[in-house]
Amino acid sequence: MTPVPAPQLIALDWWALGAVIALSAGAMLLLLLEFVPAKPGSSRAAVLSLLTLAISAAAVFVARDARRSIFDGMFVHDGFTVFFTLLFCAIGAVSVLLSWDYVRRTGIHHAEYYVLLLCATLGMIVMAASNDLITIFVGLELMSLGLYVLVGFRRAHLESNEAALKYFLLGAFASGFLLYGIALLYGATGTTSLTRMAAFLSESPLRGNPMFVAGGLLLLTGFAFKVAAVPFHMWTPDAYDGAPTSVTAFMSAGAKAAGFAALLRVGLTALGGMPAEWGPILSAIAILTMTVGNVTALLQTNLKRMLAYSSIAHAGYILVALVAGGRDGASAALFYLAVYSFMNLGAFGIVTMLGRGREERVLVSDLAGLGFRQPLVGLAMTVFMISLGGIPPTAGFMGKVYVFKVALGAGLVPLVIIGVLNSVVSVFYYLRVTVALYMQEPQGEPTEVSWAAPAVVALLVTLALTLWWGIQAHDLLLEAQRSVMGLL
Amino acid sequence: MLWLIPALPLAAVLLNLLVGGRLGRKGVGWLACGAVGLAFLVALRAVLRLAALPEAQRTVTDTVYTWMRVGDFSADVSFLLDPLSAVMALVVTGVGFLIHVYSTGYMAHDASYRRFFLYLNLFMFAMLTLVMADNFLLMFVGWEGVGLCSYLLIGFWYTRPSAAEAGKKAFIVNRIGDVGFILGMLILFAWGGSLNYARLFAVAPHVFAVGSTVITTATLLLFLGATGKSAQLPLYTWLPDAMEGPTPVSALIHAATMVTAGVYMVARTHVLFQLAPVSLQTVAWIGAATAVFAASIGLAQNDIKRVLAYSTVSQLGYMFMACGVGAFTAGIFHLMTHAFFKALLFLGAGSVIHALSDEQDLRRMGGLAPRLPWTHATMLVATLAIAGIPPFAGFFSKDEILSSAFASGNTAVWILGLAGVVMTAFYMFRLYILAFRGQPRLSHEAEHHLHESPPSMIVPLAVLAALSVLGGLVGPPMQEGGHAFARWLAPVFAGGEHAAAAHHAVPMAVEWGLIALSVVVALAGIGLAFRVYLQDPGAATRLRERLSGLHRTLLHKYWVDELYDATAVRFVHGTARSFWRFWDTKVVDGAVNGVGYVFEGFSAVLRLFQTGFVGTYALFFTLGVAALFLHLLRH
Amino acid sequence: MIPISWSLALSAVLFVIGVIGVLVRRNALVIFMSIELMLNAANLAFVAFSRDMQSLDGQVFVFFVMTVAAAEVAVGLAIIVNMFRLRETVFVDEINLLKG
Amino acid sequence: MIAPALFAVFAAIAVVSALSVILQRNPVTSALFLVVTFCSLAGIYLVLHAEFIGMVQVIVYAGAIMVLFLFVIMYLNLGRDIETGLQIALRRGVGWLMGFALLAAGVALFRHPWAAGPPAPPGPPVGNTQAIGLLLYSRYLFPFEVTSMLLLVAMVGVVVIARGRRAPGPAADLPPGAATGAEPRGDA
Repeated sequence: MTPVPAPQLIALDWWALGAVIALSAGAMLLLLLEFVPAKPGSSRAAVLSLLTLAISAAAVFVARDARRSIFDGMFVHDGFTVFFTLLFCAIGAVSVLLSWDYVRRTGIHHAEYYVLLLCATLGMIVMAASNDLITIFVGLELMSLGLYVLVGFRRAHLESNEAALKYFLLGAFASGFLLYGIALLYGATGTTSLTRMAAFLSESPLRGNPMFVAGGLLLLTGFAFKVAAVPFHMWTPDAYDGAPTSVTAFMSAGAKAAGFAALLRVGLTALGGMPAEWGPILSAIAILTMTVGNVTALLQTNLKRMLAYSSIAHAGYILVALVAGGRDGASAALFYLAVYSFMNLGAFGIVTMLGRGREERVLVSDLAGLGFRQPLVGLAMTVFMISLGGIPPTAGFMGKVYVFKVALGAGLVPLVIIGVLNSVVSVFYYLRVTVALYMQEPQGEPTEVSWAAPAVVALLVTLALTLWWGIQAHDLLLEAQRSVMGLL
Repeated sequence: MLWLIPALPLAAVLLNLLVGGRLGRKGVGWLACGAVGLAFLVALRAVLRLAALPEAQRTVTDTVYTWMRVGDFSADVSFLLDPLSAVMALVVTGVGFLIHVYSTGYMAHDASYRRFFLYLNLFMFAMLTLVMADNFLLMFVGWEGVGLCSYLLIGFWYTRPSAAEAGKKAFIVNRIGDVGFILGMLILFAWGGSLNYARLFAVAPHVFAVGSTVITTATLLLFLGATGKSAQLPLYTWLPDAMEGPTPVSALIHAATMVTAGVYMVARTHVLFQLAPVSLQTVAWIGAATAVFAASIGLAQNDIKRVLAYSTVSQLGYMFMACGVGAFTAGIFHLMTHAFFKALLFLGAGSVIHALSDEQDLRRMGGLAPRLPWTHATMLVATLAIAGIPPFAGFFSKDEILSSAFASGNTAVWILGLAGVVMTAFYMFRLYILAFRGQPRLSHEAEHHLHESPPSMIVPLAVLAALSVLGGLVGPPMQEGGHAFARWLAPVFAGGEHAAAAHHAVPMAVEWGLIALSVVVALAGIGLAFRVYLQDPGAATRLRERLSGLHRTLLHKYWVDELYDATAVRFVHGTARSFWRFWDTKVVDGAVNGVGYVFEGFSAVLRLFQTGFVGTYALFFTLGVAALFLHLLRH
Repeated sequence: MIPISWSLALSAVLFVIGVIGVLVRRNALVIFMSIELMLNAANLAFVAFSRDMQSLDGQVFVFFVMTVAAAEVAVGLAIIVNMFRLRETVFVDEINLLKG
Repeated sequence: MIAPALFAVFAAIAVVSALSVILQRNPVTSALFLVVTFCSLAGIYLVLHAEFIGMVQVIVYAGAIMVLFLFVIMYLNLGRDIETGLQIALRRGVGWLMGFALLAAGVALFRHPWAAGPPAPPGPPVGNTQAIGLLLYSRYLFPFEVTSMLLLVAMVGVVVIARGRRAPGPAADLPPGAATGAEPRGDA
């Protein structure tokens, strides 16, 4: 029995763990505060959530240059962690702002909503910040459980419940595969720690060892489910469609980023870049994901479903970066994820604002003529659509340029060509939204917009970032590269 | 200070967005025109400074900032002023300014006045970015930007279903072209390692062997992009439909500037095209074919703007023809003169339409000359210019293209070009006669409201008319060492202009012969038009009946009449119509729609998989896992 | 000493039985039970490896999996109960409002 | 010699009862067979010298989780599943086929030579509860703490989703019937 030393934390570690501590504490505080009745319609929970997320981000930001491996690598604090923690906090904050009014008007204004949102964010951070498969698994489950409940939060609502059931059953099913994959990897390498796995592999590369390869593949399957890659994507449209729209916004950005974060960390740290066997597999998945996502989106009339398929397609573009592999590929993926998160949050954010009171308007045709009646909504939606379609001068364009550039550098010309064709196809359905906004007259009752200050703030922030990163992408790119370089 | 040129219209856009509501109509108009006018002045100053530099150093770049830098790859927002982009910048800002001024009058009564100038300024920004970019990526930004603005402006009167439909068509066709552009760009980057013009062109001769598959593919793909933007076969159909937009838009975007972007791109990348003879041949043939084809369709159109639209397609064909035979200077020269006279034609047509309370059908015009004296005079100048009558601007540039084609040995291309000249002269004078001469065929209401346009519209017409007369004088033929315009562009096309060398290989006498021939051909077209449309068109039929029993010497005349009845009237009209009806509306539209249907079909099939049942989803998940394992087993 | 291949084989068989259960059953509760079966198969593999390598990490992992499974079961059953309340059914092939 | 025999017996029981779980029409029977599977797995854990896990398996899985399952089945008062009809037969066929395909792929894959992890250090088998406890509170402290949040989420989640039919306070959600009508669906 080798004695294991008790973990020793230095002061810096507390800063590094700040996000985790703050989010846990914030979630519990929110629950405890339920004992103190608030005024009806109080924004206490939302404000506290924002505060918690701000503190989390600040703590990690303070320690952004530190490189620490805490609890024997169960929690690592490196550039990668900092990047994703800040991203998740931002996603969480924007989601809180979008939820602020939405949860009230749809009748799900409970403190638990924010508790779950904070916990899911915590799960994402844990997924991105760990060098051990155990912690990654626990983080993933923490995120997933939170999301299952959030998706089904409108519990008297048939669609919401149906979405939760589908997401839950398939999510648990996928977890089974993921877990079996981890078991096989553990069997092949004797450890669940990514760094030790890397050390073991450098001594005895397990090329062709069925246990190792199969384990890796099953692991990939599990993460592919979370990022909604074809053919593990089928839950996505239904879950996104049925969930409360603010939750859809949150999960479409956060869960995908978290899935990719874990995949990247496992790939880069443990497997020393993506293993060679994965190349063709990832390529095939990337091609399928882009194509199926974009083509299926073409005929969608429901905005949420359309954006769901679009989010599948975007996972495909990010997979192209992963196929390219190496640090360049990883930094392209990080860059794209950040860009994607905000433009997608913005697009879903607008959907949260459509309709008054309990009424929700989610059809593309509901946008008819809205561009003139509500110029801000029209302008913002147009920018998000242009960006999602990868048209300059928006962030989405820069994301695609960088991903394709990296892929070309890795000699993946066919993959890039398919990617380009796909992004051209995608413009057609993004454009339909713009056409509806500016070139159609509403049939029947025109859509009202529920204006609320927090949602407008969220909209402006996402809009500004989408434009800013389209014009000045360099800083974010440097940040993404630095994050990948500092991988512990 | 180069960045100021595109930045000025952009600033106007932002100001319009922010405070446009408080400025009122007049303020918005002043803002829009002022920004573009100022941009013109800045561009002029920059070009004068450029001209002061020694010839070899006439390249100024202005890097605003770095967009992204990854290792050896860098994308800069960086502007380039060399003789080529100088010409483009001056044309775009100059003609753009005039059209802005004209629009203040033309759109005066439109409810969406502010939105119109917003789009128009945004277009100027994008177009200037396109022509002044110093790398492909930034050019692509402008390329997409002008496409977006074009789309917005075609659908400007979106309540008309035809306008929305036309916008959609333009968009789809342009996206097909864009695929080519993007893929071409990717290939250039993958092999050439850079998207910066200077760097790429410097390494190109070392990286790409002459005639190699890579460079041929890349240039053909780029050319596909150009055919989309510049409305060449087979991607031209969107342009005639684009006439749904307001007329100043047709003048600015769909005649003078945006549609020439493809020509500019080919000229800009001439270094690459010259490495790919097959691509150059393709460019020449597509250009020549489009020139004739579109002209023939133009013969039978009755909508004044559609005639001009097909004429634009045809003239763009000439520019590509020039590039294809290696005479890039001639192509850019024609681009410039065309910008003057075609903008003038559209603005004149707009003035007519404006005067007739939105009547666009040539059959309901006629006899307008005395009623609209200014419009008539300027239109006549433009018509003479496009027909290629000396000393109007179009003559010089078109003649240079034709003699370059002849000199390059592409006789077939040259003959096609000549055929285009006669048709151009014919249909343009048909338009002129039907609109301005003969008996008025106006509706009562149009007659009642008939008025000459306000000065804000007439002044730009007059300026453009002056340019259409004088613009060609910068490039008279047969100058020792090339004419002034060629000398100006020489630093850009230096070493590449093999046609220029060939040009002088043609003896002086042949040169004169060619000039005479093209003028005679143009005059023949004009004469035919007067004959058919002004002197009673029924004459042909009656003459034939009367002559049937006459002297054998008259048979020859009969034969001529019959010929012209069969060819010029029935045959040409018939062919043009069937071309338009069948090819245009069935084949090309069908193909465009077909692509859409195929994808929608796929989409419908894929949606079937999304059954909504958890069982199905789990099954596909498992199938995915099984497929992955099968893949493993194969290794 | 049990050969590792025995345990692995058993674990694989149990895992596949679980997968089949998910694919063939229409009762959400039974599907869920099948998923539990898959998790247990993975647990068995962990324990077997742990035994084989004389390392406790695998067993600790199983401990975590059990905790996670317990949490998952609670949430999953809540969702299923809620579904039954809303629609009076637990059959997954009777719920497809969301599709296409 | 006794260990392999025990393993074989437990394995046989586990496989048979697992098959019964997915073959039985009555969910209660399925659940009970699942308990049997879990218990035989616990036996196998004991054979593999994982005493702690074996005990936890019985207490947590067989004891807590399955009781929850049974409770829900009883609460919902479910009868036998009706599993007839072409569609269900088809699905069953495809499902079994997929399962066997997966198994066959696994078998084929593992016929290659393979090594399970680093060679075991010599010594007595490890696996006592004390050692696991030490590990949990040292090396695995962080995931252990995160798990506590996981349990918190589960508790909150269950309360949110399954609390009484009566919706709380002014923020009442719509009744089920009205909810479907109120929301226009594009893909109808």
